[in-house]
Amino acid sequence: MPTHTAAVRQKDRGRRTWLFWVTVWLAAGCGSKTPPKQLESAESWAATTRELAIQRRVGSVGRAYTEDMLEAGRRDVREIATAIDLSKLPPDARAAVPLALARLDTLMRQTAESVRRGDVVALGLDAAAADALGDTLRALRTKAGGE
Amino acid sequence: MASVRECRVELLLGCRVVDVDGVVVGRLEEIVAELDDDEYVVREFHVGVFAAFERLGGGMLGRGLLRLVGGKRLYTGYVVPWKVMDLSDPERPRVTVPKRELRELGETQRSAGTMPRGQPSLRAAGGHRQSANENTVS
Amino acid sequence: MEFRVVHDLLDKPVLDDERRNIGRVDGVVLELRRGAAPRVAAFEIGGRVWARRLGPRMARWVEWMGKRWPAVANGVTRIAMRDVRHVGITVSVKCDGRRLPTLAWEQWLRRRVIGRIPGA
Amino acid sequence: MKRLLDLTLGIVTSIGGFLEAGSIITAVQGGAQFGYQLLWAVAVGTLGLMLLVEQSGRLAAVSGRTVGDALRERFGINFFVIPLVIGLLVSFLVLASEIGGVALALQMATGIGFQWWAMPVAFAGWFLLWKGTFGVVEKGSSLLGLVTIAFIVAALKLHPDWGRVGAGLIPTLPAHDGPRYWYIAVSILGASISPYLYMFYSSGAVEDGWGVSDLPTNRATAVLGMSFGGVLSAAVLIVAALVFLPRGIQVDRYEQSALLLTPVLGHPGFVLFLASLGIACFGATVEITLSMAYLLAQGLGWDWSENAKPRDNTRFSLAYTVAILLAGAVMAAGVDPLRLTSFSMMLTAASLPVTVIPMLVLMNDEALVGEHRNRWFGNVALGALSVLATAVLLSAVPLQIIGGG
Repeated sequence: MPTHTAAVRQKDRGRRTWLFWVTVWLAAGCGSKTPPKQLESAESWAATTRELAIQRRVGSVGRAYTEDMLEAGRRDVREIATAIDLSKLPPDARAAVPLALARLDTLMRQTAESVRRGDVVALGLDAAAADALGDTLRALRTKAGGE
Repeated sequence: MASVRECRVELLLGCRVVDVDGVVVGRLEEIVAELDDDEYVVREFHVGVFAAFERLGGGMLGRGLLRLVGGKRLYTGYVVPWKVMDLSDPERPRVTVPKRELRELGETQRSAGTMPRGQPSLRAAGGHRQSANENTVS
Repeated sequence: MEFRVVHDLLDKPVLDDERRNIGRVDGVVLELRRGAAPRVAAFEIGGRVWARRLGPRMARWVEWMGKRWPAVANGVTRIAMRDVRHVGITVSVKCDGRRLPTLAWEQWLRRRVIGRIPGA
Repeated sequence: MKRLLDLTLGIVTSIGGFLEAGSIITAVQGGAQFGYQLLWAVAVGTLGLMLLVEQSGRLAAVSGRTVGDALRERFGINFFVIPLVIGLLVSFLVLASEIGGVALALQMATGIGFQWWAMPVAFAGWFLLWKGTFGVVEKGSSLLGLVTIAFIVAALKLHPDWGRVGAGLIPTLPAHDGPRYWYIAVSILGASISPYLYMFYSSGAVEDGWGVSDLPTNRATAVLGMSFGGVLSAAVLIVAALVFLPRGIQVDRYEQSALLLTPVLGHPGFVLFLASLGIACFGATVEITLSMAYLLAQGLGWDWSENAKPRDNTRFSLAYTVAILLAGAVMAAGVDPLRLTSFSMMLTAASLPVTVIPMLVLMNDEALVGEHRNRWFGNVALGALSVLATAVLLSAVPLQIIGGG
């Protein structure tokens, strides 16, 4: 290619635009989410907890896996609890949302303990509790404006 | 042969070629040589978008598309005989005659020769493209 | 025989006497002669040659690499057109690739790195 | 007889090689959130891949040139650096996510964190490349990959409503979460049409010394192999639609997907999922690593062959060694595998135009493919794919912003 200065300058500009888009793209990965989305994710964790309890109860999934999964889930739930923007929620859900998230965190810890103890009865109860909590979270999400 | 100077094809490629009046002819895309007495001697230079397409072996489809998209403007290429190509400044190749005196590269000549199509095994044939009848001054 | 420098030569793989891949035609040298048609004199292989095609910045970078690691960023191999045996989908040349600078770093790597890993 | 055996082996290879980290996770996400609605994306991706595999195989069989060779030879290095750099970058990220997939399967099986597995996995892949031949790598990892048929078994056991499955093959607009829908659709396309696959395939055709007489085998492998592969992907999506969607489980963590088969198959389902994930990703790890080394070696004119001893192709061997170990190091640093996988699938989708559009030129070049060049059907299909690829590229950035994460 010819090496005229104009061409080089144009190439430089091209590179800068390109870098800009890559940065935007990378930054987008850490973009913020809306409260209904966050509640949906919490709801999915409640459902996962329920499923893990049921499957662990009959020995379908490994113990280490179940514990790891619950641990990872708790981390996600706590992250949601700190990141959620309460001011974007309707007034009657503002108190209920942090409470439900805290209960989910506790339930997941409890389930992990049941797994560690190998307590089949407790796991059944945990599954039922997770089911109920999932319903609560769904109701809250509807209130917050999710479909 | 008083002086011998070198010029690099890969850097020449894609350079804008102007004619004697400074009118842009196009970008340099291909150099045609001929084996003459054990030496590869340059005969002509092909300039312009069409020449680029020819180099890429664009085929019927490419030629059709090019005509469709760019019309006459894109569908041009010029043959510059070595005698009128001035490469004294390799970054700014110059043609020593006006653009209108250059022969156009294109379909008219293409159809003049019949092209052997589709050799059964190109690998066996050594793969040399048999296109000697395309746009050549022989 | 007609021969199109860009279509038939530039960027084609180069094979030596024993069909060893010795690189690609990274550049072609024309010899301009006063009063006679230019002649395709030789072609060149080497990182420095193709780097120059990608622009001055790339060329400087490869130059710098060459100064730092002479064994890795090798010199330029120039092969005269009279040593070319045949030009087709590949370019075969009359020479022993192992003696060319382009393969120097392949050999350097063999001695210094790859050859030392068990199982090579 | 031998031909029939080769053909069967070729098809089995492509079935086994089809599923990998990206196609599993994107299909699971799609099914979990949108039911059967995204099946069309799997179908389009499979057809696109079939087209590209057939054409790159034909190019290799007729001209003896791989896609990488032809790109450099026809377009020159100034163009070639674009697919080279983009291809290496994208492949590297995909490679890291495949290593992540194997490492996660091992984590779920043992409870030891995936970061600890990344380097051993990379090393195992490297060892296979160092010692093995092309046949071992291709056929070995793919035969084992047949374990992924478990997904088809699970899908059949769930008795899906075939009418609704069929309806999913027709693209429709989503009722909710538009950006997310398109984001997953594009990711599925990226996961199915992986450039590394057809680069690898054409290099394999050259390694095996294919000629014009292998063209029927090539066509059959492309059509049958890729459609079976597509059916596997579709099975994953269907199972996710029947298991995860009604339970309200979304896949925010890679590990959640391991619950996919247990409700249907019980404990064996868990084991089969881990085995499928591990084996499929390991096969992909080895193939991507090779395809990166192939691309580099072909473009710069180094000697390349997986069948030769490493000391005879030192630069080639060095290239794959560096690639796989570096990618292992990325995972060992603890990058989130799900994020990386989604991101690299999106990037793959966005990178499609740089390899798809040039194929239009290559497959019409008489000097390369002679009488075997594309007919109108191949050109129209490839043209449509190029338009689709360009649309995907243009939508990738906005989609990553509003639909990603």
